[in-house]
Amino acid sequence: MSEGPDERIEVGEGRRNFLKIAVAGAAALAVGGAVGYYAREGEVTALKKRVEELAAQVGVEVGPVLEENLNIYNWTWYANLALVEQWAEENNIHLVYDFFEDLDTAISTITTGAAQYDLTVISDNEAQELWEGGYLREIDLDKIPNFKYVPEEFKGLPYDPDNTYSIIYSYGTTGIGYNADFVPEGITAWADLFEVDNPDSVIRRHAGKVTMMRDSTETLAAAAIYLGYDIDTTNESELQRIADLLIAQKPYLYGYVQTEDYMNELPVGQRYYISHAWNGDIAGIVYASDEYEVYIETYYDNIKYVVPEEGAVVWYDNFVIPKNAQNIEAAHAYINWFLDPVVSAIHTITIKYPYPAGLKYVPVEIKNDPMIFTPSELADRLYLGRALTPEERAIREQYWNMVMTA
Amino acid sequence: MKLFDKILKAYTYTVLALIYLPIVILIIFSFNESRSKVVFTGFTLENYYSLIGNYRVWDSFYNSIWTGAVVTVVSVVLAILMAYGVSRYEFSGKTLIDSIMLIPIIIPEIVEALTLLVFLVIIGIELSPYTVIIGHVAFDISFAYVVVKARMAGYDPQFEEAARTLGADEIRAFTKVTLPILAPGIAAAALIAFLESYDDFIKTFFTRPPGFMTLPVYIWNMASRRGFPLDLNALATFVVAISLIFAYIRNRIERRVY
Amino acid sequence: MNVADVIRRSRRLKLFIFIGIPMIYLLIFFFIPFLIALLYSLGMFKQVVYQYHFVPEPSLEYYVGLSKYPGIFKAIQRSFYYATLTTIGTLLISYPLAYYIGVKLEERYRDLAVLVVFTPFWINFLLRVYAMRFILHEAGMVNTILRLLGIITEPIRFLGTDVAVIVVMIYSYLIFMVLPLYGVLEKLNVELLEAAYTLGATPFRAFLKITLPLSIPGILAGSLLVFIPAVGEFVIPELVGGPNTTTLGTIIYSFFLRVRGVTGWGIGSAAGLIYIAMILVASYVYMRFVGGEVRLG
Amino acid sequence: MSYAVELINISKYFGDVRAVDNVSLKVRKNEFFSLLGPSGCGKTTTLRIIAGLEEPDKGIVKLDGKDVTYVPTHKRNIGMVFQTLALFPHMNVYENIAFGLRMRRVPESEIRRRVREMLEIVRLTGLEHRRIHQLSGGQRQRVALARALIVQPAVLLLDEPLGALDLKIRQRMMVELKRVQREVGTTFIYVTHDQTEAMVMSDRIAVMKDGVIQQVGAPYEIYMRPRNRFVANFIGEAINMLEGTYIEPGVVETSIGNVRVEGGAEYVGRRVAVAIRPEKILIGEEVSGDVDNVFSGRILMTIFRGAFVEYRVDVAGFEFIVFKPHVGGLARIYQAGDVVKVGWIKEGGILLVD
Repeated sequence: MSEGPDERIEVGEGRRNFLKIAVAGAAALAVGGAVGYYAREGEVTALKKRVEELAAQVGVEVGPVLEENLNIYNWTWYANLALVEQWAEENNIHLVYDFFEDLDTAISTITTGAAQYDLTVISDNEAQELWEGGYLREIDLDKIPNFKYVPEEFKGLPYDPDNTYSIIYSYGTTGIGYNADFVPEGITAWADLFEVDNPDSVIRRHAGKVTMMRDSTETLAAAAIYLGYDIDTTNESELQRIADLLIAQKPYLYGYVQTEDYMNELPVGQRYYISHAWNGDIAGIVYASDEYEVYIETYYDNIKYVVPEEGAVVWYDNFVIPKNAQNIEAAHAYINWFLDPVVSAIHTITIKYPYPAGLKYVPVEIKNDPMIFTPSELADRLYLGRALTPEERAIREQYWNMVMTA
Repeated sequence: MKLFDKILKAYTYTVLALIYLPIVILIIFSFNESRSKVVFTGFTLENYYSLIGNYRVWDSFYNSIWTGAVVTVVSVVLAILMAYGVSRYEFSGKTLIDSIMLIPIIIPEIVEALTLLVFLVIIGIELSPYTVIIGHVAFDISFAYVVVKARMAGYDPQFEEAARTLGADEIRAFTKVTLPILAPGIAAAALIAFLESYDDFIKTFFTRPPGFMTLPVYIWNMASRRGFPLDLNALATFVVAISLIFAYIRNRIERRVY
Repeated sequence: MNVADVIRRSRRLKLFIFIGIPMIYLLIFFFIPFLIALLYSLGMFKQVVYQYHFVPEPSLEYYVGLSKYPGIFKAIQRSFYYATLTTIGTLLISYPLAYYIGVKLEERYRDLAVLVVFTPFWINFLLRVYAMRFILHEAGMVNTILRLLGIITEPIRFLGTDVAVIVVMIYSYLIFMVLPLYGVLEKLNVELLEAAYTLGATPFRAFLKITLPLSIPGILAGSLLVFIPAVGEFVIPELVGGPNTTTLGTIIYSFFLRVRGVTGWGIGSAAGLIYIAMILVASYVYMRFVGGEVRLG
Repeated sequence: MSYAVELINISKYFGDVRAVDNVSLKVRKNEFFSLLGPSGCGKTTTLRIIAGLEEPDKGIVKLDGKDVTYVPTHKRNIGMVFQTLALFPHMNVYENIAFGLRMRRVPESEIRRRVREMLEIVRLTGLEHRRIHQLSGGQRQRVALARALIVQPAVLLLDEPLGALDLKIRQRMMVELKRVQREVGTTFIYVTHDQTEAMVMSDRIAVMKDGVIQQVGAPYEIYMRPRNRFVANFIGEAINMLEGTYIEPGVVETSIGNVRVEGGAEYVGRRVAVAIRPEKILIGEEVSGDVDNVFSGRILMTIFRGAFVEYRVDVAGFEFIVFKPHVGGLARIYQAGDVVKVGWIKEGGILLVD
């Protein structure tokens, strides 16, 4: 497997040098040095200086007086924390930036009402369930002038048509990642993973080297797309067909694994090398991205990601403000800051997840990587989940449970 | 007999070696240059520099230690009271209490964590590090109880009576005689209670206030999507080293009373 | 009589201090929340945003709902299977270890030995499990050594199998068996053994008739501390197991966090309560069984 | 004069079991007093009541004339040596002995001095740093004794402390205990089921049965003048117990014929027993004309017991046990089958009613 840097990218000295990145055609933003704390200090200062310059160029305005505290609750590996900390410092905000790693636990935290977060990031249908359930506070778009930088296609999405409660954070798809060293013929469709009766199919030829997600929503949806059903079907005969399909597939799987597992295993390929996966995570492998460091370097160009021909689940993560939030102004200010195109761009370069508001300033290598920015021509075969009631989820869990214990 | 003792000794060292094997792996990879956690590519101290600068790790490490210590003290004290009461006094419902004390160990943690959270909301207690402690103590009492009670099973009450005939009141008889004799059991209970708290993720995750991280919460968050950063290996190395040094020093300086 | 005398003389007051205080703590912070779970399982608790309401209309709907999950029985079986093997494994490995440290080792080294055994457990659980994963990996240490020794040519697959689950579970739970056993064996009176030898017992019989029965409280405590949490374990099977690793813990977890809402919490609580009842019964039977052996001995 | 220990109508129940039944007892100062009885007779409970480890359900406990019924153990100024000794395993010899003084907050220098003295008294000097499990049984005994004595208790309670020792050491320890008691002059109350221990050491003995005190007295009194059949049987190695009816003053009718007894005229018409200690019985030529009771018997068995010879003599179906010192040579010893006379003076018989 190759670990060499991609040729498209301008390389500095040494293997882990940080790259000079063209930002808005202006002067290059140089960040780097040795790793570690002192390095990050320098990095933050450099970033701060750049952000100030760029902010002056695009005209970011100073907002209203903010509260002293802000409790943010977000996924791990989902923002450049150096930049976030710098923002807090500049605005004299005591920032609590808290992580979750599993949306289910995060939603339970928010809905029981014990923990008070001012701002969190929740996916599409879950966000809808939350605002319908009365757990979210309306967002005042007047306090977020940078909302105008959000491209139109990310405004008014079906789960919140007027952006009353949510503002796009990032988005992506759930497809198939694989190690091309072991699968030179490539993968194009769900059929490759589900046609277990065809001895020439990918799954038969690579039996035992394939994983599906240990996530009922995603894996049921994958089978549903292959069978041509609604990804959130609650029709029991359809669910039965889905379960049958998954059970038939099961003997040819390595197992149902979690993100961390396939992210570590795909590049090695010893246990398995084809995984039902999220695009951003595959990008995370390829670029070995970090929470602090701004660089573009390809670590594993043999790792590929594909949105299957039949279609795939698309998901949108959103800023939302929980009902019991205390520091409303600060939350709005943070959203506004994040939607600043330059800020969004830096986050994108750091994390390798697309933050739509920054598209304009993202280097072309990233902008053109379909693994990060899902190409718009795929739009008609992407399926967005809908809000489900607990009863509906209970039915789906039944069939998932059937698969898992078969 | 001699041969048997030798076999036993060899066995013990073998088991110890096996227990340490995964730790050795962690330590080796803490010096790995590559981001890969499977293949060792070259020696570096980079992970240690990055660990030094990672204030979130230190914060959560510190939180884990101090909450764990408080949890251990409180739950072991309560467990000793309980085990002592059950072993010393006859009263109706004793066997019932014995079974009841198992429930906090049995209950699936997620049920326990969420219902405690609901309860805290209902009675209006705000989340704080103390709610984490409260939650941990609630199941740690049981863990400690089971261990202390096992040790107490063979404890002869005549020791305590002897102390009383020698002029010790009940409290001093308990602290000067009963406690020291039970000490190995109590130490075992304390270690178990501490470990349960120190390793707890689910309950901590739900009962903590925003931003309050313990080491497991930090590691779970960091590890479960991207695989843990190698500076955590460096932390593991650091912790093992400290622990072994501490054990060694303790053994050297402590003049045991018994 | 002064206050101290009142305390001394009042059995009730003593019982209150010893049993009452811990029980009050558990009552407030464990059993009342536990009651909430009970109410949820009976459909008697509803949440509206951040308000919680008591609904005095019990129903068994969620218990009945559980029966729709055909996999639950298999999950229970699997949970008990893992837990039983883990308990036996930890017991077999720990006993000689604890015996060596608690009985054979010179007294002044015992504390040190216990700390040395404990040290690996200062490492976070997850890191330990990941480290085990590297060892059991197809390219990991075990396979490498076997290959170098020429025992195998193709790597053996451990990860994704029950072998890995049980090995990792035994590793993770080992200390919970070692410590109680040590706590009990340490106070074993060696003279009793010597007395038995003088009475003509072989070392093996002396062990069987004296050491073993006397260490029963430790075996019991250790087994409970390993078996009970092991039945609920679902993280290790998910991290190192294969496609068929759903345990009861997984299912309860998914009810609470995935299905969510009153329904999810209701079914989850019902499953949790049935689970608790099952383990109480299993533990009771086990304790009787082990206790019975004492009487036979 | 006040007594060291005084029990007044003490009763103690464990559930329905009456462990101690209306016991009254007076133990004099500086006395070596034993509570003797079979296991389960309530002697240990009585001792624990004196120690304050049990509370009596009824009655009063006085120590040194003061009512201490409700005074906690640690304020009673007693010492106690337990059956299991209960030496603290987590302390060495020195710490064990010093424990009581520590509890009384005696200055360290004085503790050192007194422990040294005490070690001398119990002859353990040089072992102060030994751990308990490194000591022999006899040494542990001494540590336990020293630990209890060092606080200079008004009364020392000993609960079968010699039970676990083998015979030789036990015999040595008995003498040792008596010596120490003389030396320190403390009141000892000693609980045992072994009459030898009680006989050897005690100034007075209380014999207990079923929670009731049967008799209190000096060893020779209890031996020579047991108050009832139980005491007569329990004390001494053996006794010949002739059951019968008191028919007229001085005469008891028994299965072997009428037996002359001393006194007891008030018992006429009642069932009584005449008990004769084996050594009081004269045999063969010893039986002269002025012996009150003379019977003819046949030797069933001759047992050489070392210091004396034991004969089993059949008299009209009753088997007498007779102990005889062998003053002369072997020729003077009767053999099985010999027909001999046996007899005793009436003062040698003990008239028992209960």
